[in-house]
Amino acid sequence: MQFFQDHILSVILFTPTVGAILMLFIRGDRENVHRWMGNLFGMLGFLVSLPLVIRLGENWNTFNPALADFQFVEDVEWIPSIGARYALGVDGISLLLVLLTTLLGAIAILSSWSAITKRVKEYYILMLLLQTGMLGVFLALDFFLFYVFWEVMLVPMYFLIGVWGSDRRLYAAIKFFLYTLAGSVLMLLAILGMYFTYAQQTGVYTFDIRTLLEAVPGFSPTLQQWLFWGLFFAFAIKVPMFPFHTWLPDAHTEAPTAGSVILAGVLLKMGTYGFLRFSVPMLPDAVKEYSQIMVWVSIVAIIYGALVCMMQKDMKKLIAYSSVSHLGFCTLGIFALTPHGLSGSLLQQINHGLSTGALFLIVGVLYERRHTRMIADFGGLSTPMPGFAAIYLIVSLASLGMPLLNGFIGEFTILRGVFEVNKHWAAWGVVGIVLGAAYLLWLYQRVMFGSVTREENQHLPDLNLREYATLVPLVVLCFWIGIYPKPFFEIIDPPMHRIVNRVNPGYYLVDPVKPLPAPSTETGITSATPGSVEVPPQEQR
Amino acid sequence: MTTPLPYFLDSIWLIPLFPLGTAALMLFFGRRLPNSAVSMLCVGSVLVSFVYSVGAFLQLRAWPFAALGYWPEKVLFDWVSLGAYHTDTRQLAQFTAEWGFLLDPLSAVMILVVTGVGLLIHIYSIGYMGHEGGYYRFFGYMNLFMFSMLTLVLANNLLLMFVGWEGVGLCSYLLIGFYFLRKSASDAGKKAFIVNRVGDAGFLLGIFLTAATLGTIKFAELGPAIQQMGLSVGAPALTAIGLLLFVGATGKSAQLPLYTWLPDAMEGPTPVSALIHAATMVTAGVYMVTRTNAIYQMAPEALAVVAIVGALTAFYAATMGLVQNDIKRVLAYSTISQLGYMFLACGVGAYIAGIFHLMTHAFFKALLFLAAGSVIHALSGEQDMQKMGALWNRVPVTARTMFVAALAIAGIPPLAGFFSKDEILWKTWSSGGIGQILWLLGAVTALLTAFYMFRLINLTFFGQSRVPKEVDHHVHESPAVMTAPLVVLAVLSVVGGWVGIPAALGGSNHFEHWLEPVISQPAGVARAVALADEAHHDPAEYVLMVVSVLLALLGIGLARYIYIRREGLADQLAARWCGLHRLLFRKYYVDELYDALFVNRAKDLGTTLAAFDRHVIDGWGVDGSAWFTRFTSRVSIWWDTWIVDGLVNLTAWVVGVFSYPFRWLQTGRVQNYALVFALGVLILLAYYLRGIL
Amino acid sequence: MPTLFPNPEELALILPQIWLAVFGLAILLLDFLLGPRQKWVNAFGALLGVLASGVALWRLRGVHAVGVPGFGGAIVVDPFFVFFGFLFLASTALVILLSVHYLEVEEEHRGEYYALMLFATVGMMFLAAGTDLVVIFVALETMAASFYVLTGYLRRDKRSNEAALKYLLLGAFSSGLLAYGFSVLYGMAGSTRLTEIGYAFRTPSNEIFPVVALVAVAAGLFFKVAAVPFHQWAPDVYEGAPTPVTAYVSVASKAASFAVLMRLFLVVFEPMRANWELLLGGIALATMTWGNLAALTQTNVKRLLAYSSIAHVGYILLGLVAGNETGLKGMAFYLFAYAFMNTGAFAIVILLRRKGVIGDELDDMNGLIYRNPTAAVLMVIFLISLAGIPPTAGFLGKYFIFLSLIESQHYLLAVFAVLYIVPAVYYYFRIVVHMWLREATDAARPVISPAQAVALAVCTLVTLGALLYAEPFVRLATYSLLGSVVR
Amino acid sequence: MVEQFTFYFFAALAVISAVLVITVRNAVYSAVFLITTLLATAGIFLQLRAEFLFVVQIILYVGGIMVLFVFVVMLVDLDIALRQVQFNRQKWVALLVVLAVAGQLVFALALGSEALGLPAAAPESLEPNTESLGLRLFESYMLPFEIASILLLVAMIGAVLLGKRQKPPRSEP
Amino acid sequence: MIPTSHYLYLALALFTIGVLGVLTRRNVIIILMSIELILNAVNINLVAFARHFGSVDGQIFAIFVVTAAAAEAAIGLGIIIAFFRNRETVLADEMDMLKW
Repeated sequence: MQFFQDHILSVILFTPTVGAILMLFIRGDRENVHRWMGNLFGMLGFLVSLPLVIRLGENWNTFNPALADFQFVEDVEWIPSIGARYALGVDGISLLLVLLTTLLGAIAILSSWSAITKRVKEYYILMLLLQTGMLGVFLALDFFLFYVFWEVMLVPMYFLIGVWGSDRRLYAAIKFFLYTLAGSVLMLLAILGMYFTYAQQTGVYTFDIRTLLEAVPGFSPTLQQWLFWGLFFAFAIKVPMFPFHTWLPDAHTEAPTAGSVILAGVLLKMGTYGFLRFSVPMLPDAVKEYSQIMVWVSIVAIIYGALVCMMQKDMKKLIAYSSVSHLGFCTLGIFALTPHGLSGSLLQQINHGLSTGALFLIVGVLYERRHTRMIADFGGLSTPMPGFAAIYLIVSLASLGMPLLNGFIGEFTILRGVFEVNKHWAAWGVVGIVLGAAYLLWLYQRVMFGSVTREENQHLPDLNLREYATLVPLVVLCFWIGIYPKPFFEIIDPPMHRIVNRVNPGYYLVDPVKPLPAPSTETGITSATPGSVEVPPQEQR
Repeated sequence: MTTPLPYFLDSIWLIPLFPLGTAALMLFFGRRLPNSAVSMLCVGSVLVSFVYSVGAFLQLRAWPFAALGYWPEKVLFDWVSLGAYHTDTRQLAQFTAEWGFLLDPLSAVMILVVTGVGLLIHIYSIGYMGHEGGYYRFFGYMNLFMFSMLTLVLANNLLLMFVGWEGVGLCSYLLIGFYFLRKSASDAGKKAFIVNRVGDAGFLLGIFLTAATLGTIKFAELGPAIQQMGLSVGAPALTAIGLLLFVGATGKSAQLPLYTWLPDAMEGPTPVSALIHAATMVTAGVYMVTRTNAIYQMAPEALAVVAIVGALTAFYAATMGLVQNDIKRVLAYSTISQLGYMFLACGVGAYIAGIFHLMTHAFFKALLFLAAGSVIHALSGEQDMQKMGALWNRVPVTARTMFVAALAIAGIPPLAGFFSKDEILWKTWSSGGIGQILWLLGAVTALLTAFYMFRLINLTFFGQSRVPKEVDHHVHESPAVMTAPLVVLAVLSVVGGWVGIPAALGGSNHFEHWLEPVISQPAGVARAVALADEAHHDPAEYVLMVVSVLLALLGIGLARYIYIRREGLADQLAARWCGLHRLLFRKYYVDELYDALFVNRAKDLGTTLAAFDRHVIDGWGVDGSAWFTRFTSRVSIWWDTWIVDGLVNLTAWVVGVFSYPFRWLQTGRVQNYALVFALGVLILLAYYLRGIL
Repeated sequence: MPTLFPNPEELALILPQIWLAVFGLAILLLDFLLGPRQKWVNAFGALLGVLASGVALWRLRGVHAVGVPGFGGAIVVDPFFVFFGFLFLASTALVILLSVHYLEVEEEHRGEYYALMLFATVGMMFLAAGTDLVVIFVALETMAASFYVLTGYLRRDKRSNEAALKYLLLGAFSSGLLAYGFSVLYGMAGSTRLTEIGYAFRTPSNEIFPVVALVAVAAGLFFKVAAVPFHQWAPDVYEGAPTPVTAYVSVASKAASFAVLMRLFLVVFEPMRANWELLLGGIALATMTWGNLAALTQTNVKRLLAYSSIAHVGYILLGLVAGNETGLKGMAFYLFAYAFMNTGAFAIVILLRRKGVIGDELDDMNGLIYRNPTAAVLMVIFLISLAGIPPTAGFLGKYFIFLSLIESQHYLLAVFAVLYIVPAVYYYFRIVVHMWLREATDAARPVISPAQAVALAVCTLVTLGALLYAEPFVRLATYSLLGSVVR
Repeated sequence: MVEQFTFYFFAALAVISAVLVITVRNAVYSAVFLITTLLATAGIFLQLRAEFLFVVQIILYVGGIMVLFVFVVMLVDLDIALRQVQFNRQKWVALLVVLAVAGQLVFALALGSEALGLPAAAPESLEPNTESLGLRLFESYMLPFEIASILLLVAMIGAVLLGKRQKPPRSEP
Repeated sequence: MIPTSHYLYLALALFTIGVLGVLTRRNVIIILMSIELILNAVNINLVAFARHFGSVDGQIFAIFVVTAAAAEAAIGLGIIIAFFRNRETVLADEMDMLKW
């Protein structure tokens, strides 16, 4: 138990790898064994990540949002001669993303049960390795380690798209790979630049993110700008921000369902995670200087993505472009550089993971039944598939930002933050919301409403238990975040406030006319207990 | 600071929850329930809500507001609590939106109307929807709607109101598209939702601006915050908030220019039209403007816009109502028109009159729709008035109750509509400024209203029967479960106005006194209300009353003359002014205009951008020389075949372009290599000798 | 009074080479005694020789930083030499393991092959140790001559003939140029010892002879490492040579040439750094460009790997351009990593060789994942490493190079260098595509022989281990720099 | 004077025969002219007081290597070779490039030799040098000497291995 | 007394001719001869410098160059014979199986 407490992050990180290695030794033709093993370890990966937030016993320490530091830190030497360490840790920024990754990983694996019929063994092994890669990116506290995971992850994803994708999979896979690689190699240069400059200043060679987070803002402005652009390309391509998004529709469209879920749910978050973790806090001056450009690029992405969505004939492509639009909100929030913008952006990343992940699962459900993703091939599915219709509707609404569902909270918070900086930006963002409603509902309508136009669709089976099992958790989470997002904000807010303090040091000190109430840490009913009224200030009559 | 709340006031949060519970039940398990259980559960839950509303209302009457200075509020928990931010005045504020429910006289009136009318419509639906497929789904949506509407009404802050706001929009979308097998129905649903989203965008920005300006979005704190921030009357920020919120209201309440979705929304089942598109949801805008009157009172320009838009909409929609043949569409335009009245009232500062009209309108318009539904039901789904007529005795209860409703809406005393409409017209007249012009518009609208309502009555119930043969022998009165609500509503249409009989007619205007505490009256803006009070015995009030009654009678008479006495005159008139007729009939071509302006342009833009993506970004930015390719026709043929075949991917081609020159140098001839070698030496030497020379 | 015969201490310095030579001769004799089925004993003997040499070399590991000069300064035994010596021995051993089965398939299994490999290793080791122009020249010729013969070893194979002839003609041509450069060096210093020449360079009597010498010598060495524009032999030779020889040429010969290149540039030409830094940068850039771009459309795996190896040369040269400690460490580490990952990649190509199938076309790779999953997976690891993607040794090698460029402020070169990873991934993954994503066109299932398994295991372990457990490997690279080559 | 005459005679002979080596059509003539060049070079070696090298040049080069050449020239089909075009298609470009390089080198030598500055050592200091050469060879250059033995061994193996008539293959590779 | 530079020019001339031979002659054997010319030129250089410095090192170097030349010639001719047996040609530009 104590071991688990001390090394929980390593356990989380390597549980999937252990599964993958075990599966290596099982013969490839025993497909069901692999399916069970894959699901077992996917689920296990999720379960071992839960103790981060759920107490296991008397002496168990869960994540404490009140602490400013990284938690559950593991830090041992790895390559001492270059100063690289095996350092893991989570804070409010990464915790939710880690949980999202483990959850979506498990769900994605579960969703592949019947969809994957060829090369089952390799599939599950790669899924599990991918899982480790993604978790490593979020957990690493050492730049070297971070970069290793950042790139490691590309390889399994390449194979997932390339082997199990649809018609143009080769093109999509290599495009994905090369595109993201091009960005990340530039990031490598930026990382090396930081590493070297820090060593020049202090004589200490280290990749430690915590150290560099403190040191890099002290570098010369010119260098900071170069570092910003170096990091920018890696993250912007991953997000993807506007001019770098063209890999995304191809990759999402061609990937197998689980691959799309992971791509949309987790991989894209790495870009925004990078901005939040590195670009903004490390290079506050450069970020401030370029925030205008970034904001406009984000706005273009929001609107552009939404407009392009309208014209898509392929469901997956539509959803892929919707990701461009939604991630535009995330970057918009980040580069507004206000607490709300940042918090909302992080929450919206989680939201997007849940709702777009679910949308891809939904397309996967249809694809598995009909082997087509063309919108025109469907229509009127509400009749044969009522359960599916209900879930799909909820997920669509979550994605388009319906209140009570998660998307609304995220978009609202982002726009609130953006509004504070510039009202026009927020107005453009709102335009994106309107368009979002248009394309998602139109899609829903074309697929689900009307009479069944095709004979094949007449008797499509409704969701089975396994498919419910993949979708319902996501739907529940959508509602949870939509109705009671406070626990999430409690985790997200403190690190975001620290970021704002770095970028905009005077932010919380300006004219404190209204004293801020102490942030409440308890959950549940706070400001009013049942049976009491809160007294508003005396109203002037 | 806290006083224990009496039971019903403490339980107001349950009022929306009852319908939500049954809605969830219906949507997830309804398919397995028999229809009777569905009816019991759904109607029952609304009944419980209604009972709780009445209980809360009664206990609210006993609420010692004067002593306490605040209204009962029930906060469940923090919902969106985002921490600090800067307001426009660079002060730090805490953004908090709670799951909090506020019951004050205004919301008390609203929940009574919503649950009351809703209950009646639910009962009616048992009969009306009894034979439709998806019965459970219908009731699930209806109860979801009830939940949303009640949340909207009871919310204690703008954001939670927005939840209800979006929720009703969604339910509206779902219910309009209920007959989802019909493409027109699902199109209409989508249109409603998207047009509403446009409005919602304004609402959302309004919320942001409120928070940014005032540092709070709680209704109860708006007024004090304005004071505290030292904002004066007509402050630009407040005007902006007012306008933005009003954009939201125009969407939801189908005002110019966002009204186009409402007539199309008639694709939904008739009870839906009654509940959502007449009695409750569409009035949300009026409610919201009244709810935030603390802001509007300080923003006279915004208020003026509200008034003007309201008056124009009232008139404009009435003109379109004149020529429609679909019975429900006439009612839809009528609704828009009446909503215009309500906004007109709000716009001149007579919020209470607006809410009053909202209430009475809920009664008689719900009745009109339900009765229309009953007629349609009787005629096996026929909605075209050209194919009705002479039904007066064949559907007696329906016809008589509808007649009452028509009188009410036309403003014939002492029916409900008379009092509320008259109140509005009088307040408009007396508000000064452009008030009298607006009054004129309102008065003409009253004439038109009376005319088209009785056109409807006449075409439907009187004159020659134009009912087709095969339908004719099926005509029957609706069952009691449908007619009973009609009767109840008819009674309400008659007596509903009596709670607000103005002092001028010897009444005590209970309604106004009840609502007065929620209307904020800052010193400078109290003009309209003060004026109204001063003019207590203004003889003009009586003159106007008479004028409006006369106009109503004129309208009724004209309708009778044209459609009963001189059959065929209508067509002659239509032929005489065919341009005007067509313009009206085609609803001023606004739908076409919007399609051309926005919808198609957005689609075009989408196509263009997609093409841009394909060709320019992929082809130019990423894949380098593809740009060149596009301009050389010969190669572009290749290009197309490659794309079409999907065999050769572009990247490979481009890298090939770079790759082949290097490959061609690799001739395989050893002496070529040696020559390149020598060339290398030559270059190396040249590089150095250049430096030495 | 100098003695005509070396004392035992001096002999100990060249004991590794002596063992190799002795075993080489022994194999030549032994070969006569062996029947056609027993030829593997030759390989075993060669391995023993490598082992013996390795042991002898191991005992030299303690040499201090400036090294122990031997034979009147003709050679020096320093950590630099020890490092490269081990590298040569390791790659020789790997290639021997890979050769056994291959030669049996080719029906050319003879002792000369292994003897030549050992002699080539002797040449390479003297090359790394040499501090005298004559030693360097003769050692280079020994190595080269062995490779000419090995390349043409398959006498009946037209491609092998052609490759050998091309290699020889161009190699001799470049040797001529190199010798010309050496003669000018001698003419400058009046001595053949590198240290003396180094002095002459520090106090040049004129500025033109150094330039001529530099150009001639550099061109000769660039030819050996296959840098643009002196690289064109490489693809043809790599394609035509027997695959184990290709692996050997691409790994060992390259490492040896780099060893001498580093020694010459850092000991002799260092004073002229300002003169050649930019030039070397340009050549490195051109090399990366040409190698990467030409590799993009290759259809023959060996040829593709040949072009890719040219690209790798560009990367390694960049370390020399940076010239700082990181850069040199990077070169050493890169060469080390390259030896294992590249040998691994060629090992997979060797696996595919069987009767009637040469197995070096991309299409021969089709569906390898079905036919031999282990091979396909390992190939992916090697290719990833070659491309420089973690978690592999290749990444760490590139890491050092990039870091050194940043440290020495060659930012533009750094950007180009990192971006060239992208096309590299593209062409390496073409192989992956054929292995993983194409349906098998060939039903045969390649079998991994025990010897190949050992070689593959070693390659894999080092390729992965050099990043995952990098510390000892980085130390090794650091150790190599203790030698006299570093300022 | 004699010395200068000797030098220029041998130099001219060497250059002219060298040009003939690469221009004559018949490979046998080429070989003969190469021998002439090598002999002329030997003469220059003698003139440079490198007696041992003079001997090596004649015995090893002319006597050994050139015999090999002639032998091979005879072995490959002579008649066909004679009728073929002797120069490849890049000859003019090659000529241009080579002349350019040569020009650069001449330029470099012209600049460099002036700066070389050292007066030529007296010829007597080198005489007789075979003994000193031998001592030096086994004193300082013993190691390359040993390596050269391996080189020659490799060459021997190689020549035997490659030149040997091959067995007919047992099966198609 | 002949200046050292004259020997260098002579060597350069032979070197140039040798390179030209390598670059232009089609017959592989003649190419190999041209390479011998190049190495011969190097030897002249070395011996000239040896006299220049009054040391025998250059001459010793020259001996090794001759050795290397001999080795290359032997191997080269061996390869040519093997090549000729397979391909029935000794022309350099017909040697283009391996390209691109």
